[in-house]
Amino acid sequence: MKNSAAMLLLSLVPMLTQQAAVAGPEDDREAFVEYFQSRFPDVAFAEFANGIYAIDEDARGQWLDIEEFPPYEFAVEQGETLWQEALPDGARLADCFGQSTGDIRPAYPRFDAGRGEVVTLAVAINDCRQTQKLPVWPYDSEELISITAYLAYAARGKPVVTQIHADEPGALAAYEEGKRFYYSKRGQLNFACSDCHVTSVGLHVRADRLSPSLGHTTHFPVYRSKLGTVISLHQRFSGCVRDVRAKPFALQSEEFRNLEYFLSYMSNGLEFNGPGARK
Amino acid sequence: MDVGRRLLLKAGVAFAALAALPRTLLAAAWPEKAFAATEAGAAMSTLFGTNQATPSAEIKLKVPEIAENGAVVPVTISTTLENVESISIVVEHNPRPLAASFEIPAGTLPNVSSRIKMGETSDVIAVVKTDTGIYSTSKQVKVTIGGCGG
Amino acid sequence: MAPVRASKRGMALAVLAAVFAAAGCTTAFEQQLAEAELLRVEAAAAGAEWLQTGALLEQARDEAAGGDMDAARALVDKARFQGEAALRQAEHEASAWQNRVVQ
Amino acid sequence: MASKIKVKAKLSGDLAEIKSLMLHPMETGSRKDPDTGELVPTHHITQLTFTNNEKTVMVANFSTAVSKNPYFSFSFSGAKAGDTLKVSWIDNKGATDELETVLK
Repeated sequence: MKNSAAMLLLSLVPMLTQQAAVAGPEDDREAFVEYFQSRFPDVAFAEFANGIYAIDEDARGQWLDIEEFPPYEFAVEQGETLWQEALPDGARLADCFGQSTGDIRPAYPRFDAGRGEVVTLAVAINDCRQTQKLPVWPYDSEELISITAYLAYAARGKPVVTQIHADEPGALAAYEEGKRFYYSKRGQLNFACSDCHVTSVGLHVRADRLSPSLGHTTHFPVYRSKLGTVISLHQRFSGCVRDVRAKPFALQSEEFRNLEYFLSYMSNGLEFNGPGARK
Repeated sequence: MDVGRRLLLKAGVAFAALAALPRTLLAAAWPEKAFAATEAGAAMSTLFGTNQATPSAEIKLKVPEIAENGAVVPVTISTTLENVESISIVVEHNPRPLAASFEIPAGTLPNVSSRIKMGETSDVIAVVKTDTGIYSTSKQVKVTIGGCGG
Repeated sequence: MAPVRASKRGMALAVLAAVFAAAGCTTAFEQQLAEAELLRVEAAAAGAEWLQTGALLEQARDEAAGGDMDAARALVDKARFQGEAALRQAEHEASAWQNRVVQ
Repeated sequence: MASKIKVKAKLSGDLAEIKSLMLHPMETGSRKDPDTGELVPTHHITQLTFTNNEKTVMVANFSTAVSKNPYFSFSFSGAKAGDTLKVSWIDNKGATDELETVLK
């Protein structure tokens, strides 16, 4: 009897360790969501997809006014044109992706076991360009960003479902790297992402209110009124890193892709609502 | 919540791009002098022949209390005054206070929305010209300088 | 991640060697400059480089080329301080970040 | 590139609610080019005109204080399905853009 119980326990061990590999991120996510919900008890979970406008009433009114006719619609239109465009050999960008248009955005970022790294939507689009023997687009190019705007628009209302598979240790490692990045202080101002967007969330930095990290990835790319253009999530990362006076990493660098992976996982269960409009 | 999703509903109107055709109608000349004025009073005098406007509770001016971004301040003006000929937006502390002026022909509702730039905290004045006179209402909009904007 | 770090450090040393070789390593200033540059590269390898360190070194080179050695040295000192501080920051953060994780 | 004007029109009864958005830099003339350090010359839409079946329903006069990529909305009565709404603008450099749409 004792023996078989021990055997049973032993046989459970691999299962338990395997579960632990995914339980980590899931525990992190639950704690993350709980934290923001307790900080803002009047804000419904789904509202966090709206970023700062979930918690700032006056700014929300102005945002809704912009959303009456948001300038990113030009980018969505341009993105759709590029997406549909037949290339010299008759192929289309869409041919690289198996899913229907609305399912493409939610499939990224994902961990590619074969490559051993996180693949984001922007990277996947450029990979496609390469298989079609076309020059890749720079990651800050209007073309690439407008395509992501179109795919974000097509995915509106779909849930964020970032996956970390238990049988891919690399996925968990990438997630952990993103998490470490998020919580590490950097730069001359000695700030971690979390210092502003967790600990001090909702407070003012000069005239800006700090947005909650829960939902940070759902609405990109965003039209920035200040710039008059649509920018990518990685351009925003770059801006934040620069704001704390650290040298930014390259767009789509491993550091930023891992950070995107971590932040996307934290936003699981929210709805995609990009492209967004921000001041 | 649904605000975002209804934005691009394709059901609205089909529109087609046309090649740039010569313009046909130009109701009135662009009021260059009024736009060049560097003071609110001067801009109004140039535009209306007087800088005296009667305060009116019948004009509704919707602006934010604190502009999220001085480069994009949403402004909506509507009025229950009758026989409106024009609606203008004057930003007192802008280097050129007259921001925009809308001519309202008969049949068009005195209800307009736009987005304007503001250099600093200032009164925004909605000026309505009717067949009986010049009326206005104003509200202060605070403009602060931001840094991040996440 | 450790192997990556190590190879980056190796690269940093190679860069330093190149800097010394290029500079001929003759003056004290050039050595200070090279050391500050190594610190910057090390901080970069740790993913912790500050925003302006590179620009400070660039300016220092310009001032030195223009003959203002006092200004050049002051800039190198600043860059050196930034490089050291960034490395201390990275070292501290190697474990400190875990205390900030939302529980 | 598609037209640089976008229009959404909503018809309820004989009332048409028009929303428009156009791509235009709306340069104030006081902004410096970050690369060259030189002032970017004034460049802005001066007049935006809407006609419905050739009848002018709105003339909007803009200064440089209208935001980049201008937005403008208004409503007019006397509209019906099948009407042709035309939007056009001219800027201080004499450039123009135009868009025609049929109300429905």
